[in-house]
Amino acid sequence: MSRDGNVYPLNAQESDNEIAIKPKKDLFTRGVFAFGAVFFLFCLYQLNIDYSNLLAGTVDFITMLGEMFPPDVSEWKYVIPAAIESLQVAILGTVIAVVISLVLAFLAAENLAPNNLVASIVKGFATLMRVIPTIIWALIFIVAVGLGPLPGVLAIAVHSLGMLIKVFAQSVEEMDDGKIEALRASGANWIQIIAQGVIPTVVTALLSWTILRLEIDIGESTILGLVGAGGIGWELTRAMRSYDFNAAFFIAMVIFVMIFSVEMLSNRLKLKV
Amino acid sequence: MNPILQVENLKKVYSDGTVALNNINFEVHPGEFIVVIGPSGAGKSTLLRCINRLVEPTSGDVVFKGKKINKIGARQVKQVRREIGMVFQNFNLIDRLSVVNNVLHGRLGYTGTIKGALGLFSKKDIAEAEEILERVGLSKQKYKRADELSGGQMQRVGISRALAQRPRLILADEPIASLDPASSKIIMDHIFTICKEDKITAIVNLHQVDVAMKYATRIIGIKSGEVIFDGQPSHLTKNIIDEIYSNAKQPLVNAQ
Amino acid sequence: MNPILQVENLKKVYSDGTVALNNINFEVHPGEFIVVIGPSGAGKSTLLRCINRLVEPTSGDVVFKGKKINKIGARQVKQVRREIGMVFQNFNLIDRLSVVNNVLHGRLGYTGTIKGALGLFSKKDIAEAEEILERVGLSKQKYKRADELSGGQMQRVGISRALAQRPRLILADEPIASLDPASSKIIMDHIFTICKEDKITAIVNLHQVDVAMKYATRIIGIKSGEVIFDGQPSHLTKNIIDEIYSNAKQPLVNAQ
Amino acid sequence: SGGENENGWPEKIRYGVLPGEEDSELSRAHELFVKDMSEELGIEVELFQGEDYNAVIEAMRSKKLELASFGPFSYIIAQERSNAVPIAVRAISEEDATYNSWIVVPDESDVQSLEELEGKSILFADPASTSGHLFPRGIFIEELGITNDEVESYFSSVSFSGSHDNSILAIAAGDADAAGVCSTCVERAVKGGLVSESDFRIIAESDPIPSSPISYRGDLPEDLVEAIKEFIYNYDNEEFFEQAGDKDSRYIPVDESNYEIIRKTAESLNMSPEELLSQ
Amino acid sequence: MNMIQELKKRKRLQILLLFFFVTGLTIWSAIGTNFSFYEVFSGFGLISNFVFLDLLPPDIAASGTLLEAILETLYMGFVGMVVGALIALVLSFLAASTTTPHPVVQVIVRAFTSIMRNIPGLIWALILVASYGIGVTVGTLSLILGSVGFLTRVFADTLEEIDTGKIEALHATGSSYFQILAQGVFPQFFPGFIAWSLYNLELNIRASTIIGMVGGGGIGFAIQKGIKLFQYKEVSMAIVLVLILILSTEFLTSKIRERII
Ligand SMILES: Nc1ncnc2c1ncn2[C@@H]1O[C@H](COP(=O)(O)OP(=O)(O)OP(=O)(O)O)[C@@H](O)[C@H]1O
Ligand SMILES: Nc1ncnc2c1ncn2[C@@H]1O[C@H](COP(=O)(O)OP(=O)(O)OP(=O)(O)O)[C@@H](O)[C@H]1O
Ligand SMILES: [Mg+2]
Ligand SMILES: [Mg+2]
Repeated sequence: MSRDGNVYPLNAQESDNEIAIKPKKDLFTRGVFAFGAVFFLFCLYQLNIDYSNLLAGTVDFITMLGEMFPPDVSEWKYVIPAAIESLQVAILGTVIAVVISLVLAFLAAENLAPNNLVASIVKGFATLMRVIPTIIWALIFIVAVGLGPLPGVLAIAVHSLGMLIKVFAQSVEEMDDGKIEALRASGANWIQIIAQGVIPTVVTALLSWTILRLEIDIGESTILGLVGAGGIGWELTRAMRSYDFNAAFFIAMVIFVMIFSVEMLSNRLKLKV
Repeated sequence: MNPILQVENLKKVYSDGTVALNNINFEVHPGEFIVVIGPSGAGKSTLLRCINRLVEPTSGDVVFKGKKINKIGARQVKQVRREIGMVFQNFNLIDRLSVVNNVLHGRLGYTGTIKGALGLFSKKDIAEAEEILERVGLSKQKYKRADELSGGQMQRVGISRALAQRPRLILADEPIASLDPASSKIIMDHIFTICKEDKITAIVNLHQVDVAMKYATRIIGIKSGEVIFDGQPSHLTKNIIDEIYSNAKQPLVNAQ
Repeated sequence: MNPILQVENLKKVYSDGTVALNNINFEVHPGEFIVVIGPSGAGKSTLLRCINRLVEPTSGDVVFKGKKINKIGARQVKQVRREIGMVFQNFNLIDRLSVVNNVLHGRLGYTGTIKGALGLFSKKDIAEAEEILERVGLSKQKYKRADELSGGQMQRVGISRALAQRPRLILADEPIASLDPASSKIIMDHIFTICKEDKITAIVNLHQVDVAMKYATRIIGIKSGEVIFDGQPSHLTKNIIDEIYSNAKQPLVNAQ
Repeated sequence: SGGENENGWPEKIRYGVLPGEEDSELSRAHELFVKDMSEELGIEVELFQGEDYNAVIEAMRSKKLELASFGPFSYIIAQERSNAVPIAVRAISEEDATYNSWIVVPDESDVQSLEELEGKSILFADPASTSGHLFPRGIFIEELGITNDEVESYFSSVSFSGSHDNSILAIAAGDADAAGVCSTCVERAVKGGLVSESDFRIIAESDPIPSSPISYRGDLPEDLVEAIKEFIYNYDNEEFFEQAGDKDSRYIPVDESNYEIIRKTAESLNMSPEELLSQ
Repeated sequence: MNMIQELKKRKRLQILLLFFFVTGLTIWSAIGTNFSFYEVFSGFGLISNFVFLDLLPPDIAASGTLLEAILETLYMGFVGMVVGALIALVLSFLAASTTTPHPVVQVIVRAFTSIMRNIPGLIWALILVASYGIGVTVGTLSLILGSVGFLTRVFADTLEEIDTGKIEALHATGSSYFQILAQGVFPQFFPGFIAWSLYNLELNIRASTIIGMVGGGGIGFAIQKGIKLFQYKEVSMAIVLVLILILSTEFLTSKIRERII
């Protein structure tokens, strides 16, 4: 406890004469990268891609995009309501998924789950939801409620649930445990800790995941048209099947605008929150 | 006067085999201001956490107001916890909520689940929280978001949250380790004065021996999970300090 | 002796209209150890940043080694910058790189673009970086990742990086504000001793008046963007300090 | 929704439309059809259009659909799985109520006959396509005298392109040696400018394939079925038929027996509904 | 004091408005899609019939032929990820506000990748088939397009979150633009680069279950063939295989992430 004002002697602390061991170059990282490169080449070999076709195809691809120009808007009377229906399917599906995953995600997060078993079970459930393709979900729900937009909503909700539980739980797990502990120390119970401590802390993350998911769901709902769920997907197929590429381009643009405006909205919200 | 807290043969072995505490015994009487010192890894944090059961003791007893709290159920643990305020090194405030809301978190243990979850605190609680904020000089900041404050102000909110619990005991785990000297002084003064005025017992972990000497009514020195000094500051000789911190980097005093 | 740095009528208005600096004039002579003090928002950081053009001055001149550096092109700015080392409050190390690699960043200004980008530094540079690390007592840590160090150690790396530039001038913006008292002392001692030994001129922003008094050969007091004191530490009276910090919470000295 | 009204009829008729592969395009005309039907029968008719026949078959099976238009092969599956009964096909005349499968090769190919395809690559549309898989495969079995299991080894590769369009595009680009496609689809692709007639040659043609039938669910009340039939057989809204492809076409009655050939072909390929659904 | 409360009130009003807006949207969508709890819950019996009688149990005998398909899916997904990540790496530096050479470049790249991302994979696949013919090329290309779209965005976001203080520190040493990118930006960006790329692999594997039929091959083709021919038990076997593949990539990638980051 030297309280005097003397300048602290340099070099005194820590620089024992021990020599720093130069760590082996990070073998793990290198190994992973080397393996990745080899595996990549192996995959290419297995896929047996016809490279000669690649250039000609790209030319075709660009000409085709060119031919789609200008968009043919004459079918807007059908396209716009169909787009709105797809949008509604996506919104409702996402909302349902968000509500349910807001409960389940807290059971899946390791720092909040009653125990690790519960967390693993909920996470496993979420993975299963994600792995089953939306088309299969749609089929399952068509059996239950018939054709129309409703099975589309349910299929999207269930599929989104799989992703949202996972990412919500991840956001919660990334949270500083000290904050949870502080509320625990004041005698708050599980629900209070979540509502007053966890949600305010992760709300931005939850919001941006939700919006990202909404973007994905708009894309998914356009595909679901094909299974009789209506919406803009059917319009797109119709245009493609009649080789009406200009109309198809218009429809693709409508889809793009829908998703892009959600993305813009999310950028605005991120600034606000 | 009965002791408010008794720690008897307390032992904590973490799941990885680390013996963090070994055979700790002491009694705390109402009104004491105890500072726990010891090198990094000595077990100071573990000791505080065992007292409010954020960490489950391996063996031994913790007796709070005459009740063995290491044998009680989850429900009762919450009741005990709300009588013990805790102050953290990293403040652990909820950033996006207002200052007064953070203080009101101290009332969650006394509020119904739903009301608490929705943040519907009673008028009385709110008035009290504002009073506490006034006491620590933060009236002007009460509607600010917690993350808009400086470190020293955040810690004052942390103290206010603990006070909102109307605690009998305050545990503070290195409350000034993240603060600059100026704020450190303000914080220590606040903790000390409030505990004295409100007759709250305090156990404070500190790294700085000089600060400990200034405030403590009693100092407990821990090393490698064992108490190796327990007495008045005046009895803490340079030799004992050296022993506590030997084989460990000595906490150096400020650059004055 | 010619001044190494002249600041003439320096003014900085930020794009939102904040006048951060207003009519600043001073000269710095080789070997001086200047500490700039002033309340939060006074313009201390802005002043340092104007000197190495991290911030573009609005008007007035900054003359470094006889050359007006506020009138030169991007290429020459880089050449001036590599002669001016800078130390930051938050250390600003690249976490995932090794300590020695961080120090070598100080040599980037002298290294070709490609070599520098790939981190291919010359043997000589590496040897020198290791020497500097030895000087600040970090030889053992040189291959560690920067984020594995304690705050005090990180700042020593920050100083080493600045030294690797073989600077004529070191600018330090509150180098100890994020550190505990013990580390603070070590850091200030290092900066002071090295500047003295290597005859490097230093301008250091500090909040702590007591620390300023201890090290400075000259103190500049800034308030609301204007110099209101410039002289030897012994001339800095309590009245002047009060004036500098009036209408601002006075930084309280440590709790001793 | 599954409720019934006083005379035992369902509250509404739900009609699922799948575009048959021989249909010219996905048409909006069905909205008109549904409107007229609703007026005629005095009962709400709801339209669902899609491309996935699994969805329609499963919906009919769980009694979420009363009427549906299937492709020929999906009809025989629906008959087995969903108790579907055919009513009518849209055509100008009875002879016109069919289409064909073609085996096509690239124009510049040397191949002139089916025999020359031995050891070459062959492309089908998708596994469940009547004219893009079942019938072309049937042609090989019949004409080349090989068994179903020998088809895979007879050619160097047998693959599926996903659609008739993809198949004909692949032939035009010379990516495959031969493909089985539906006649109407190719004609449509030529008309749409996707490929030109000079890109490919036809080297074989299948027996006529009956067109896609409108079917009802077998457990509907008899009087309702009669009313539906009555409406469909007499339906003559020219606007509808023009939009649907040909203003001279009408709905012509069909029954199960018309699809015997599909059933037989499927059986010879081990793809009979019984076999597929028995797993 | 008053102003603060005023601000607080306005903020509260904003949140309330947002809440009503979202609720309104939801109700509007529920009406538009004929949502009914009754139908959903009354359908559970039918669902369980379908799931337990038709889908389950998975047809283990089919796993042999499916194995080849799932490997092909893995190959396509991996190639899509690697090529996509490399392209996105370049594009993201142009698209992030912190590293872009010029704001105009930033806007163009962002718009360009937004088109790639926001047009569903199935549509890409249709256009690609028309240009490249059928085969794995198309499947791989459409995965690459999707990966570029997704990764450019998340990479750019990661780049924008980088601590600018550290960049400033390198500026202060007199470093040049490329030196700063390589020595200051990249090390900070690296963990995000690895983590997102690995996550993209998982996305690609799942995406290829959809694009299979349009000439893409892989497990997607097997799934769609199974559905069309009502071999539902084979489909569920395929899904089990996808599940296994995804779980093992998840496991592997989390190990890699832990070690590298
Ligand atoms: N969750 C845990 N699991 C395993 N070991 C732990 C855990 N928490 C702490 N320890 C170990 O227990 C010992 C005591 O730790 P503790 O945090 O109580 O020390 P401390 O005195 O508070 O140190 P510091 O001054 O660094 O905060 C240390 O060796 C520590 O590594
Ligand atoms: N980029 C900026 N844009 C607008 N105003 C700024 C900017 N940076 C600083 N300022 C303002 O300029 C004034 C001087 O700021 P500066 O950071 O130089 O003060 P300081 O003395 O370093 O304060 P501190 O002790 O808090 O670091 C302050 O009012 C500050 O709000
Ligand atoms: Mg501790
Ligand atoms: Mg500053």
